[in-house]
Amino acid sequence: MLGTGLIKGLAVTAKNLVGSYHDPARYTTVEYPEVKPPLPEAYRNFPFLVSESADDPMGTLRCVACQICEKECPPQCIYIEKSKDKKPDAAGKLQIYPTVFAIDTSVCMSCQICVEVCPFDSIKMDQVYEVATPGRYGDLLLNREQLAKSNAYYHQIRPTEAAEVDGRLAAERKAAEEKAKAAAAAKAALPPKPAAPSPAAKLPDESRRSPQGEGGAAKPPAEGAQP
Amino acid sequence: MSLTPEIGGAHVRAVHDEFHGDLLEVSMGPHHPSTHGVFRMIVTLDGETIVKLKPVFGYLHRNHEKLGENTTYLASMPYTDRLDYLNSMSNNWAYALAVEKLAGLAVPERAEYVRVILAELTRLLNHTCLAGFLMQDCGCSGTPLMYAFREREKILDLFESLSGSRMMCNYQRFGGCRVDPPAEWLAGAQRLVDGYSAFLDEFEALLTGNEILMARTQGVGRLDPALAVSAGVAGPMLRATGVGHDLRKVDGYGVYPRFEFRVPVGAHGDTYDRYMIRILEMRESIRILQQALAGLPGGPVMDPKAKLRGFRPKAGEAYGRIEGPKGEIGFYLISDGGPNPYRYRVRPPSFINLTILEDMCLGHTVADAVIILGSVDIVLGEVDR
Amino acid sequence: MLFPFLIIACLTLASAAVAMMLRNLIHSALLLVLSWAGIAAFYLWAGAEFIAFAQILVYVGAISMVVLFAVLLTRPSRDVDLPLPAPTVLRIASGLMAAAMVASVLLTAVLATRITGGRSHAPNLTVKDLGALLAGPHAASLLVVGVILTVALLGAIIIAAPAPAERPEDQP
Amino acid sequence: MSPLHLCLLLSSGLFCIGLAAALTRGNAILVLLGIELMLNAANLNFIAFWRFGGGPAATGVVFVLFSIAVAAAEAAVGLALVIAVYRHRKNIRLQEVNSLRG
Amino acid sequence: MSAALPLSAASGANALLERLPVVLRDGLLGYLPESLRWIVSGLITIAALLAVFGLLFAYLTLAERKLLGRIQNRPGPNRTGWFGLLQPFADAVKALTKEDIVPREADAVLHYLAPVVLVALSLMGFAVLPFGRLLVPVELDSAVLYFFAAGAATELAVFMAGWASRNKYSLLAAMRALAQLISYELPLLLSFVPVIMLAGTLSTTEIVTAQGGWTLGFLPHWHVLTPWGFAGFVIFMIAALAESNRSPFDLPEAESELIAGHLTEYSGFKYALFFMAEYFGMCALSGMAVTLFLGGWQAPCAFLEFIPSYAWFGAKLLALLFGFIWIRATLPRLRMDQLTRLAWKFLVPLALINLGTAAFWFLTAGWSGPLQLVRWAVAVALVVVPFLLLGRRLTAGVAPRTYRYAT
Repeated sequence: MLGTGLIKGLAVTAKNLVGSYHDPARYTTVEYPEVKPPLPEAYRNFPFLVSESADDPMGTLRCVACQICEKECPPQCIYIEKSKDKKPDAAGKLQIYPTVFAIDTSVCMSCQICVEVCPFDSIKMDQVYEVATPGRYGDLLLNREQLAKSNAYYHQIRPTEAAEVDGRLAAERKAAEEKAKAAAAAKAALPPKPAAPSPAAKLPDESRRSPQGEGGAAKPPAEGAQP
Repeated sequence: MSLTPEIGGAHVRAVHDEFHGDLLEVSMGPHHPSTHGVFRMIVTLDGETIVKLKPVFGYLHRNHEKLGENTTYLASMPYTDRLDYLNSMSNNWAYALAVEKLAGLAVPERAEYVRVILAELTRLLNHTCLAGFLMQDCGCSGTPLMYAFREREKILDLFESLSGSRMMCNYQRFGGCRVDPPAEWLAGAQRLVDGYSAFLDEFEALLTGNEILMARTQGVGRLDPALAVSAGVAGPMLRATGVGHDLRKVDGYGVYPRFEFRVPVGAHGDTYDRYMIRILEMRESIRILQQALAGLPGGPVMDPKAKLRGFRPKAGEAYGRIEGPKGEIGFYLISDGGPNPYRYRVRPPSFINLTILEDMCLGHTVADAVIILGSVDIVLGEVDR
Repeated sequence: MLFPFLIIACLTLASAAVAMMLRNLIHSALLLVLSWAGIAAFYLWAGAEFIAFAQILVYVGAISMVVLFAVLLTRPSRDVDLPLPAPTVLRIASGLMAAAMVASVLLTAVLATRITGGRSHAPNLTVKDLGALLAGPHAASLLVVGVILTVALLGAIIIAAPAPAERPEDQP
Repeated sequence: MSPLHLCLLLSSGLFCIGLAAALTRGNAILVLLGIELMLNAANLNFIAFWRFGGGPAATGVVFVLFSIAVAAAEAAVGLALVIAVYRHRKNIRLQEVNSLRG
Repeated sequence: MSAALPLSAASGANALLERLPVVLRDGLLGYLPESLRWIVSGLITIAALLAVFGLLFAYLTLAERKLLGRIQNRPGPNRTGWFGLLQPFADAVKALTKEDIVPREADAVLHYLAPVVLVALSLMGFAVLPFGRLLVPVELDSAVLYFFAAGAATELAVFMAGWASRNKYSLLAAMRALAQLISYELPLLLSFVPVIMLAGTLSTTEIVTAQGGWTLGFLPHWHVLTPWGFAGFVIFMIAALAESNRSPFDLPEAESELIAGHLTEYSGFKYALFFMAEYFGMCALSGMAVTLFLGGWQAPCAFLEFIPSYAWFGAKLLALLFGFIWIRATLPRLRMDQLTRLAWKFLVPLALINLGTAAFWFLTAGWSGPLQLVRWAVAVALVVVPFLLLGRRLTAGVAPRTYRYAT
């Protein structure tokens, strides 16, 4: 009969009209600036650089400027300059560090490929989303200082993933130490020679301070090429 | 004294035609509420009847294929998200399938199941959105669209909690999936799938039996099966014409042969059939999802042999295709052994489906053209690439 | 009493005159609608309420629509729109002359007539009275008018409808 | 001058405008509109005589009602003719529609 | 000015409330010299109408957005003021301060005149609506005819707007508006002819009085509660939807097809005027429907008569307006040819048959007892059977389908 379909439709809208007042499954609006929906742990937006310590972010960057992420980045928004000198990393091993590490967030598409290809767990995805700035170019080009965030922050935004990463790093470090010990033992068995690993390697991560790190932080970051 | 009525003016150019009287040429788009993006139809009207329709596209061209040839295999993956930005999971799969064929990678069983789950969720998402958009084009003041978006939001939340992004998922990898879906995610997916039939019932109660909708869509934009096949039309549009071609059955890629599902086909090939086929496909998708979620095996989701860095497949060519929500989405790759593909080519379903727009629109009115375009289901990101 | 009449008369005459002189057909039609509305206002002034509203309903509401529709449907194309042939000037002159002659005759007749025994108040004519008149003494005419309207409607549809073979589903 | 005189002047004015338009304008629609105007002028007279004349009957009003109805019919048929002619000749100038040859 | 009807069943307090608007007006007029009273009285009526319906318009826009929002499971405007109650005023400020753009090619005069004419015409209808027992702005002998004469002219303004914009979409919209008016004027007028036959008058007050009284004290004698009245009411409301360009008949401003139709080239305050006219037209037609079919200001039950009559009118008006919004939120739009077909092949024949049904109803008014049942059965059949037959013809070739599955 003509009209049954129309009446059925009207019934559905009436049901929704009433339902929106008492049924949270129907009324799904979140009034955003006042209420912020919880982010899932996997949520990703823009990368950041992990530093071991919040007090000395520049000195404790995990990044060793290997430039893999720069090569793999699909929109080519990462710009890295390697340091000429080396400084000890968290494990105490002397490493190259980035003097310039800049990400153009106006180009970055948060694809997470830099994170996946990084062999050092030094770049991770952030969860910021209120990132408006008044400037179109300069303000969106984040340099090393702006990108560096502490491991504690990483733990805060992604507890499970960060714990897993820390565990893996600790295991790697332990393995390296065992290896070093074994090597040292082997060396001790062989003709004596001064031991290569520095004693700093045994210090806990967070307490690590490096004069070179301080110096590195003082260096002004080079601004990337502007469009 | 000339008595010419000054009708029209500069904006209205009357085209005189000996047989059709005065024709009016209207440029619908690129900024028009119902062209689904920056798409333009140059329509020649006799009264309100379309006598000629010329689609103009390319406003969103982004050099997708050339980009793919100049970046590594992996770096193209996030770009495939942006082809058809509603269906990033399916696009990812099609591309991953092509690369896996090229490099001869195996995919663990669990990853195959996860891929099926995500692809079918994507199909639900796409068809739900399309139904909403189509109803909006019919003039439904936003209500069906809002209901569709309410459900779509739930699927997007699932995608976000799994892949980290709502639409640009970038989830599939060569040889598996990036993240293993945790148990609570699977429970959430199960809840969604269980509740989806109820939503579909309500959506159909709102509209499917609606006399106005049936009058608006039945017999409008009829597509001949022979023309559809010769034009390469695929997906729900092809099935609406009565051709039961579904790559999930034809190719049986992934683990689809293990699931029991049916392929609905239409008989008229008109807009109503295209709408209904999508609704029915959603119901079949729910069946597949139930089976896949129930039968999800354990194990890794990544082929241990697959590597991310320094990925160089051996020289050769491969074409990977899947049944995307909009039709056959395929990627054709030629490798010369380097880190980049030598040739990278997309078979975009909405672009190919769009090519027969004029054939469907001729003889119908402007109002029909809008819903015919809506029923083709295009995403301009994929059409223009 | 006379002041509203003068305003109505000026409005009606002016809009009718301008409407007939304009080149733009749409403007003509719209001004003519104004003139028709002025005539309706005259009816109101004269106390024929029902006729006034009928005038608006039929002329402003219906005939004007049909006229506008006809204007839009008969847009001449630019490329076949040739200038009018020469005899037109002669035609216009003779037409105006004829109109002027009729006008002079009418004016003389009106001005020369002496009117006696007019009433000063509008006769009270309710809709009920009018209905009684239509259904009583004028019932036959009412039927005839009904037939005329029906025939005219059918005729108009048949005349304006395109040949069925051409476009079967064309309906305005 | 009595009000009836004024009404009659108004109606003769309208009638002459309509006549002039019907005679001079070449466009069929305008000619039709001129004729409508003349009809209206006549209606105006009926009402004027009903209102200011001496007669007791309301025949004038009834006649105007019929006249309006007939005018509507006339407009419908006339404009239908115009459209038919236009469809045939792509033109509605009366000078050129002077033959029945089509 | 006002109908001097006896307040028969009204108690003292009721009479005071009932008379309050009139008492206020007369009190104000008492301070004025005799010569000015008639004009000030008119001005007060106009001001009151404008104030009431202006506010109603403002909050109707808000209510529409809120209801649409709730139907679509979202809150609707809720930022400006408490629950968004200041939203209409914010919108007004926005409309007033926006740039008024007139296209270079447009016919400037008509482009300007169209919204003004439209608002003026759409306001005219309110003059004859009986808002309450004592609240009738203008008593006219042929009020209903006046109302529809004023309403018929509005589409002319829509045409002016569409044509003057010199925009192709606007022009198409103008053509659609004309076709729509021509199609729906007829069923609209035919649908209430039985009401006029019954009341024997074109006066709105008398039509309302004709629907007074109750059977058993709670069954009102509204026309909508008779078979022919119900059919007439439905036809009237469908035609009213089309006349006020509301969904599902909003073809002239079909957003997904013609951008905004005749409004495409309007901005700022002129756009707001169109909006205003649409709502005024909606209110006026709903008010007329209340008057013709829903018993006007009559209370539904005898014991509810203590509530002032204008409150009942307002309540019925709001209920109908809610219906307009509800329908808008639900239904898709018709196509032009379907719209005309619906009018000519469905509504007009139905309205004509309804005339016969009404005639049968009047002729059998004397039947009682079991004959009363026969009377109802025949009248209902006379309404339902043509509806079913014509409906089947209208929806011929359109039906839900079943689908097969490929293996």
